[in-house]
Amino acid sequence: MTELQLSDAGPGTPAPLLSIDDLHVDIASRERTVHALDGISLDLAPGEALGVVGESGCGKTMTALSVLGLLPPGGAVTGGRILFDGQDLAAASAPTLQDVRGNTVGMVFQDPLTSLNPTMTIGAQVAEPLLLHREGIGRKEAWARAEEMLRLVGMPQPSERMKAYPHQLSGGMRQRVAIAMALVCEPKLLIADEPTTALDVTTQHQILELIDNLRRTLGMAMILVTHDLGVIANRVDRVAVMYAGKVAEQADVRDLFARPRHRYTEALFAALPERAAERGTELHTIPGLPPSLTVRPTGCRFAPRCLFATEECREREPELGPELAQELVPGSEASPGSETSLESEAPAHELVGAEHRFACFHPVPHGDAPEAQVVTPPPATATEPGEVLLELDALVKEFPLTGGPFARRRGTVSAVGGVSLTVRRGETFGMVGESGCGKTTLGRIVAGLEEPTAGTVRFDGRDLAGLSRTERRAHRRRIQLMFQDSTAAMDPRMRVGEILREPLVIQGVGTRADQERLTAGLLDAVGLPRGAVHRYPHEFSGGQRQRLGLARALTLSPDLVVADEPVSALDVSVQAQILNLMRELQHDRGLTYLFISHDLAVIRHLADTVGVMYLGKLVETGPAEQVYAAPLHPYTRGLLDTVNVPDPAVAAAGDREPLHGETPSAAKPPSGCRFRTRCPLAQDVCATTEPPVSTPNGAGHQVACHFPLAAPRLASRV
Amino acid sequence: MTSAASTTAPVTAPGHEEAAQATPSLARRTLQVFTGNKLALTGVVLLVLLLLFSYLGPLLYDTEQTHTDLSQANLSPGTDGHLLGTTDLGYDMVGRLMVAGQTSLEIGLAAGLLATLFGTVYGAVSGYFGGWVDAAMMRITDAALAIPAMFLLVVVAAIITPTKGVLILIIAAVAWLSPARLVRGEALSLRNREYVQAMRMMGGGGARAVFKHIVPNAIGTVIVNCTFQIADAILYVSYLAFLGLSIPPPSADWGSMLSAGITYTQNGYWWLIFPPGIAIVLVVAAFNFIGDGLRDAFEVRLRK
Amino acid sequence: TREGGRVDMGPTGGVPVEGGTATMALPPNATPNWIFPIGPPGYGASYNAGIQFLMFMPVYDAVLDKDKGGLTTHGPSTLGLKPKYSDGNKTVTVPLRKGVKWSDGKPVTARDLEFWFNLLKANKANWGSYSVGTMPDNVKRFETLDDHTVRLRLTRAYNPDWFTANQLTLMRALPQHAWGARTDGGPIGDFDRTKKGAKAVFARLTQHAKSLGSYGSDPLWRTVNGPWKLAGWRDSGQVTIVPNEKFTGPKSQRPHLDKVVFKPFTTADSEYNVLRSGGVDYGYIPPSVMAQKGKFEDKGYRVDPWEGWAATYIVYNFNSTHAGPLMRQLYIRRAMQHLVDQKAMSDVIWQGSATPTLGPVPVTPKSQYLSRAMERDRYPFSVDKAKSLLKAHGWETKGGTARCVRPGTGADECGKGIERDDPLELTLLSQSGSTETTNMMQELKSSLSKAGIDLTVRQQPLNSVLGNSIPCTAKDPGCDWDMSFFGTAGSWYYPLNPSGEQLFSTGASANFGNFSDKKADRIIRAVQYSPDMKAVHAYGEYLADQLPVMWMPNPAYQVSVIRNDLRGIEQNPTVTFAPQDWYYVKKDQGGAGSEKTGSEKKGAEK
Amino acid sequence: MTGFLVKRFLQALVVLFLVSIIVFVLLHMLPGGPARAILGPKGTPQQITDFNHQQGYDRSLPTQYFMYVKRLFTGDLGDSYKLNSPVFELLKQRLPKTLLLTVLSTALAVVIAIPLGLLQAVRRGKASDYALTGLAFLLYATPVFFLGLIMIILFAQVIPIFPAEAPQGESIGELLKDFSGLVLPVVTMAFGIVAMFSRYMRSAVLDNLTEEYVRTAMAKGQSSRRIMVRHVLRNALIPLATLLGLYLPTLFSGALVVESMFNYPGMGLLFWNAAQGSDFPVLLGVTLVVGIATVVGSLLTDILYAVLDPRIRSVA
Ligand SMILES: Nc1ncnc2c1ncn2[C@@H]1O[C@H](COP(=O)(O)OP(=O)(O)OP(=O)(O)O)[C@@H](O)[C@H]1O
Ligand SMILES: Nc1ncnc2c1ncn2[C@@H]1O[C@H](COP(=O)(O)OP(=O)(O)OP(=O)(O)O)[C@@H](O)[C@H]1O
Ligand SMILES: [Mg+2]
Ligand SMILES: [Mg+2]
Repeated sequence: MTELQLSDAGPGTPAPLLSIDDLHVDIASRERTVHALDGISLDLAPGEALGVVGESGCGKTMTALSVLGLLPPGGAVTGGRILFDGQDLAAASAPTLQDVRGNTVGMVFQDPLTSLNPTMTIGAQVAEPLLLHREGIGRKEAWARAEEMLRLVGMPQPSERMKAYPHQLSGGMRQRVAIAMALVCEPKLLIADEPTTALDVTTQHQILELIDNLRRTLGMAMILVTHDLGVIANRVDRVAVMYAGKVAEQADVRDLFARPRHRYTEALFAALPERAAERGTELHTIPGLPPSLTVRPTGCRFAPRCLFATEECREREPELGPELAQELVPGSEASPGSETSLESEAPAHELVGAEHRFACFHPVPHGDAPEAQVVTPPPATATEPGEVLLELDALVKEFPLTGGPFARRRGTVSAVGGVSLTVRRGETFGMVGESGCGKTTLGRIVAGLEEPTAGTVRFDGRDLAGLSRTERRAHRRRIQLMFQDSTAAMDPRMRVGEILREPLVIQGVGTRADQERLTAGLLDAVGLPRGAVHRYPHEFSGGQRQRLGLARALTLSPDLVVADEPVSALDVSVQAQILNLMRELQHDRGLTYLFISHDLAVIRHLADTVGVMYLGKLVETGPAEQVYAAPLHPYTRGLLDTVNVPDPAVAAAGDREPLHGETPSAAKPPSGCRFRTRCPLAQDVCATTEPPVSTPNGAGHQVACHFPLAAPRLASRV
Repeated sequence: MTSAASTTAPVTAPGHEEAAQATPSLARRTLQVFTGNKLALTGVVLLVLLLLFSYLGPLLYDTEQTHTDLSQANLSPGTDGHLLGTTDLGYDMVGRLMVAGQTSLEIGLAAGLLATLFGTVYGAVSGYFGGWVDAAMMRITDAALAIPAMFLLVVVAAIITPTKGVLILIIAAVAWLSPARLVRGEALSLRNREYVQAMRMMGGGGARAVFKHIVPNAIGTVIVNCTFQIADAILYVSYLAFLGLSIPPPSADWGSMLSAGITYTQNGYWWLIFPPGIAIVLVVAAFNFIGDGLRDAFEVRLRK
Repeated sequence: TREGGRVDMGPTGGVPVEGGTATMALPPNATPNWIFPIGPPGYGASYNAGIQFLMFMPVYDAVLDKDKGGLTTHGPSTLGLKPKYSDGNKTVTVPLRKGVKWSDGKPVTARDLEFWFNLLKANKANWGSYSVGTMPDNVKRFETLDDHTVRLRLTRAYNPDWFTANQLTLMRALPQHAWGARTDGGPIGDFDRTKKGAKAVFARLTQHAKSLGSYGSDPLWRTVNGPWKLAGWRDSGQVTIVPNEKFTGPKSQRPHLDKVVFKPFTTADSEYNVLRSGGVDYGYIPPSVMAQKGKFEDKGYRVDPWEGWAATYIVYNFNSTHAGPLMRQLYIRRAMQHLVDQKAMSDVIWQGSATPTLGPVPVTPKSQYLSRAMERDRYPFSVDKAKSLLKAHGWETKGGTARCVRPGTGADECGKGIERDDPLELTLLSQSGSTETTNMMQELKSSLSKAGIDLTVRQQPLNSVLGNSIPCTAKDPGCDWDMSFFGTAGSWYYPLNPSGEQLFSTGASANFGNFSDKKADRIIRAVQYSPDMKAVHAYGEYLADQLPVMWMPNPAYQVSVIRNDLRGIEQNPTVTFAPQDWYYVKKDQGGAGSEKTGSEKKGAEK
Repeated sequence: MTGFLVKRFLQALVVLFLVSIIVFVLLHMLPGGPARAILGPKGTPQQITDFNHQQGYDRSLPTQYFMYVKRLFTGDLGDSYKLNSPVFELLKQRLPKTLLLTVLSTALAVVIAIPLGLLQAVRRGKASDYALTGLAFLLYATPVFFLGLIMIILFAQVIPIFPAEAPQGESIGELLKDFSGLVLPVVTMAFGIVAMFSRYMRSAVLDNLTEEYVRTAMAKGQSSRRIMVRHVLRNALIPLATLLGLYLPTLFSGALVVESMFNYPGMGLLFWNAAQGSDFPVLLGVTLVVGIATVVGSLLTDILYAVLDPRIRSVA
């Protein structure tokens, strides 16, 4: 019966492999029903890669999951069809679905640790789909094929790894296993839901490369779900931008990045720090939050946050379609006629379904390069850096390494391996590096949460180790830490008022009335209503909580705020709000920031001085422009080359030398230069001698490398 | 006219309403889950009925419960207006069940609460301070746990003259271990929570951490455990009675009624055995039902 | 063979048969644990003595005199014949039954008695039955007249009845020729005749007796002279005996059964369950089940309370820090005794398995020690009498509690040491763990309260009660207890002569409540020393009246339940047993009665 | 591994030391000491003094404790006052019997609890889940002695199919030969455990069902049944297996009641009797052995955990 629908596609286009048609998904729980997907239509040709992007909660995951009928408990398809290879999967029986899953459609999930069975060997897990789907295949053969597959996904020593358990592998390796598992039956379609979000930039890059290659060799189609515009720009043919359970815009990837039409897409791009006109300027933000999907809003779903919204937008819902006649700007190259139908347009496109569709009454006019049109607010002039506020000298932190219960102490983890740096009053010191390189540890030592194993921390000229108990207590006021996860950093059982007052109570500052006055002022400063004091942290959105975190960090009027990945859990739109706020407050209050992030773009946007860490070592520091423009350390350069720039044009350029390999374990850091195992320039001396700090590029720009890069690159793309 | 979002004005977050309604308050959610759980509801109803029976009952159904009347001993149900017959000392069984119910419930509640209170503080302190404090405190609980509760009770029963207060103390002394270990586990993880670190960074001390952050945040676990503790305490009361350690007559508890009734198993005096036995089972089950419902509500894992 | 356990036989009639196995249940916690007939302290329990007597014939023992219907000290089961007193009761001659041999063929002689005496003399501190001034202290000289006669020269004149009943019954004949070595494998000889040698010999025997598990295999215990010999002694205390085929005693003492198993139980409940399923032939039921007597009778069992030679009472602490003055007033003790409804307690709480205690001398079974006057209840239950006694002495009930309104020492005044407004409040330590006792105390509390006496009952385990009820003076810290009860299984089991020298004489070891009465002391001494039987009567009557303790219902040793086809069982009040008298009967018609029983029991034993 | 074992062993020693102190102190709170209990009301003051002197009860508590520990090191647990045998001998006989009882009932309980818990989890929120959960709680709420009583009334009295007394054999073999006698004690004891374990099983399965690897397994195209068996059950059994070690004390508690109800000649009964007779050496001995069993149990639990859970195993 499902075969009838096969003929939907026109004769000229190859039949789509997957065709989602007006899909509605509801998730019902005890209290409410979320209309997670509200009429999604997507087509995917064989071999095509479709990217799905959008803010958190807009339905990306639900789209991916509904294809295989893996919706969470309470979730159900309430309307529409999912045609895959002629079968309607939305209405398929359990055995039919089981036959498709893992066989013709493979799936990769975000978290490679939790998505693998912890008590089964890698081999068993990879071989499992074969045993399920390939009739007559024996255990032996399945294992052989699984091993082959592991080799294919770049697993070193696959035959040994077959017997390993997931926890014995690094995150990147686990994700390779997950991919091998999804691909072992050579599916026609791979669905990847945020496959790299949990990984480092470098690993992310490697995994995406791998998927790209495999896709090409196997001729697979792919749906890549991500919130990361950079990833999308580089890896897919076509993009669907989702907003609040609907597709807002759908287009060829280059087309979309070059000429976004939906105002939402445009705003998303504008909020990227990479797109900020200049370092130090304010970022564009999208006010507010996506709507909750418990009620179906009338009109355009983006209208409440859209600066261009009109009455029409609020009343009528725009259809997803190609260029509407009245909005056409003559002279644009794509120039489809107002009445153009899909068929008539088809010959003009090389790619199937590559036509640009969007659901907006007031689209971005054609031909406008968004950046050019943006009115740039005047840059907030950073206060001139003053005297040295913080000085770290040969700081070392080692953690005892205790394995499981059966292991004895197996040595130490060198989290910070001798870092010296200075931070001047009023500046923003940005610290970047891959996961595990010791950024957080460094921040915690500075904030006094961790005692250094060796080395000194001097603050305002005083050695912190020499402070008496009471002095230390008083000193605490002057450095505050802002956490990455503000949810975790706030006692869920305290009201916001109490949370904000807590520092004051502990330090015994003022009467209760004073304290309340102070917190009210702080709430004003971070742009939250004063009524917030009566609410609990969980009643706020992620961005708002981060504002609260900032407010709390400022309660004691510190000199230095250590901000550890304050925005990395946020969507770009919200990230922009917080970054702007931090900048504004720095300006108003003369704050100094030690800003920790793995996101090079964010650091570049915010920091005056940049430090690059690798495996507990500070490999390079210097003024932000210099470091980005002319990196001296091969690692810095590799990092910059690895980053997924949210611009397909750049991605296509071939002069990048991304980092390869994995970071060695901090428990056994390589001798000499710790980066040598991954360094393209490494020589014998690197293994024996720790590189000295030099300043080949002028004072202020230091590098710890035996062979610093001589030729400065023209410009960083970040 | 075609400019993108202007962001100069401080963003007054318009997402409040949504954020607030997206996560209904914990208390409300608790109530919802709770009322949705049929077993928990059954537990509440049972408990209310038993409470009414024990405390309101004597007002409506007045019987002699201090003076014995051997001439009325061991009457079978229905005789002389004794609904459930009389005990071996001539007390009216229904009236006795009411009086005994008060004692059982009071001992159970008091012991359960005491054990929870002490165990919680003990566990929180142990878990928060960690290191050798934790090691020392936990070895003590390990040792106490390594002696089976019944063994302890048997020995204690050979030493102690029971009164209500003594029973409460004995039971609490056996029962505090489980909340202590539970809360310690919570505290171990809570102390690494960023909000506790944040507090430390502001210069806050141990007492504040334990009482302001650890204990309140372990409260779900504590409350759930407390209901189980109460249930267990009532069970312990019955075991103590079985071991010959029950509060002195003429007061009685269900456990002592049951163990006294067991003497007459062979006589077929079922009315001496089943009513108190079933009362114990019901009240213990009721607390367990409630605890289970609460656990669902607090999403506390079943693990110890 | 487990279910039902129905016996198709009435309690009388039937044809006696030889053979068969009988399993007897021992009371809870009565685990036989000592085989050597000189029991160290803590091992002198009646069940140990009872089993020892089966293998080692007692010299004298409380035996039922079938002719006179009372208890006497010698009979076919004893080695000793009627003792002769001479020299103004300062010498006693013990003639031994002739022709009795040890199982190894050696004759039982006076030397074996001397052996016992020598061991005892040198090791008296390690003998459970020893108390200062009595055996062996009161024997000046032990003389062997011939192989079958010994003579004891006493330190003073004794009441022959008392001496035979309470002292000679302790005497044993031990196989000196087999046990007289100092070390394992060492030579056997007359070592016991020196003090050092006696200690060594005794130590060796005690050492052997300390390994319960080896009793069955230890050759030492194989030399017996009783009707039975040991077939097995498990660690759990289960003892199996079989007839001693070498038995040379009186014919009437030859066993009829093939085997007797004594099975210890830890709780009465578990025993009861086994009994119901037919797992024991001679068991017992908890008093509470007396009401179900009929059920057992229907199943072919007879139910027979085994009355013990005992008195049961609540101890008054006359030195109590707080209630001593009250306790010392006889009128108060009388009032209180009037408030003990012993009859109702016996009938309802004990379901008829207890009998009221009327004085220090057991009322049942009847004996020469009981006078007519002692059979009368001097203080029948009467709330009114109690009330008027108190009223007459200046007590008035206010708010439920009687208070002294007329202090002073006059006849109508409260008495010495009692102040105005002193309340009649008492605390009672009572043993826990028994429903009957708990109920008795509750009943007591209830009836005392009717006369305004406020009793607080504190229940403690037996050991604690015993540990707390120590003789003391009012200044001692441990003397704050007023009353104490430890008589769930009877407070005091008497030796044959129920004299109260250990209980009621001033300063006696078991006089826990410090009762002290000059007249009582005098009378008790008379019982021990004067040859006049009236002394016992005077003692019994005086103490019954004086209420040194509060008399309480005396529970049966156990409520025995016996298969109807198991006969010959006399339940001796001193709670020893004589399985040699037991035999099975089968139905007259020649049914398979006992053969079946025998084989069936054998089957179950395997 | 060895390092861990050494550490755990030292910990265990500390725990055992504390256990012995707790029991020692507790026992010595008994008024008058064991003398009265052993000698009875007829014991004379002289005998009591002698007894106390012989046993060292007239010395200070620390001295007594020191003496006790000193003897322990020579493997001497003392002699029972009441049973006239070395405590060591008694334990040697009784411990295996108690283990037999606990092992049989635990095995029975586990065999019932696993499918039961699984069923409850699968039918979560449905009527059958409520019914089974309710039943489990009712069972849990029933005091073991009440349960045993009901069993006896039902199966030994009303329908007399099983004996009310456990077999009294000397050896395990003898006990097993009289298997029908083991039925009621084992079943009574198992019931309480079933209630507990099925609850844990249910929640372990529910926990695992929410894990992401289940979704992965589904994405591979496995049937729910196969996922249950191959993935969920295995992972859910790990915490359950480790629970066994932790519940040893509870099991011993249950054994104590069951043994005294059915007159089963195990360690619980030994302890029960010893407590009633103030048989200190036995009480101390049994507690120590149970303490050791518990400590060893939790050690085995850790090892078992490592064997079952590769996440821990491989670290070794
Ligand atoms: N298990 C669930 N129960 C109820 N609602 C859910 C559940 N999972 C997701 N939702 C809701 O469904 C909507 C779509 O969620 P979905 O996970 O598809 O978003 P997403 O775009 O993948 O977001 P993210 O980037 O955060 O992963 C959201 O409003 C979310 O709150
Ligand atoms: N408390 C700790 N005990 C043991 N090792 C630790 C501890 N904290 C951090 N480490 C180790 O120290 C190293 C540095 O960790 P750190 O958290 O500082 O890195 P990071 O740069 O912040 O990484 P990420 O980007 O993942 O947050 C890592 O190898 C980490 O495993
Ligand atoms: Mg998602
Ligand atoms: Mg970090």
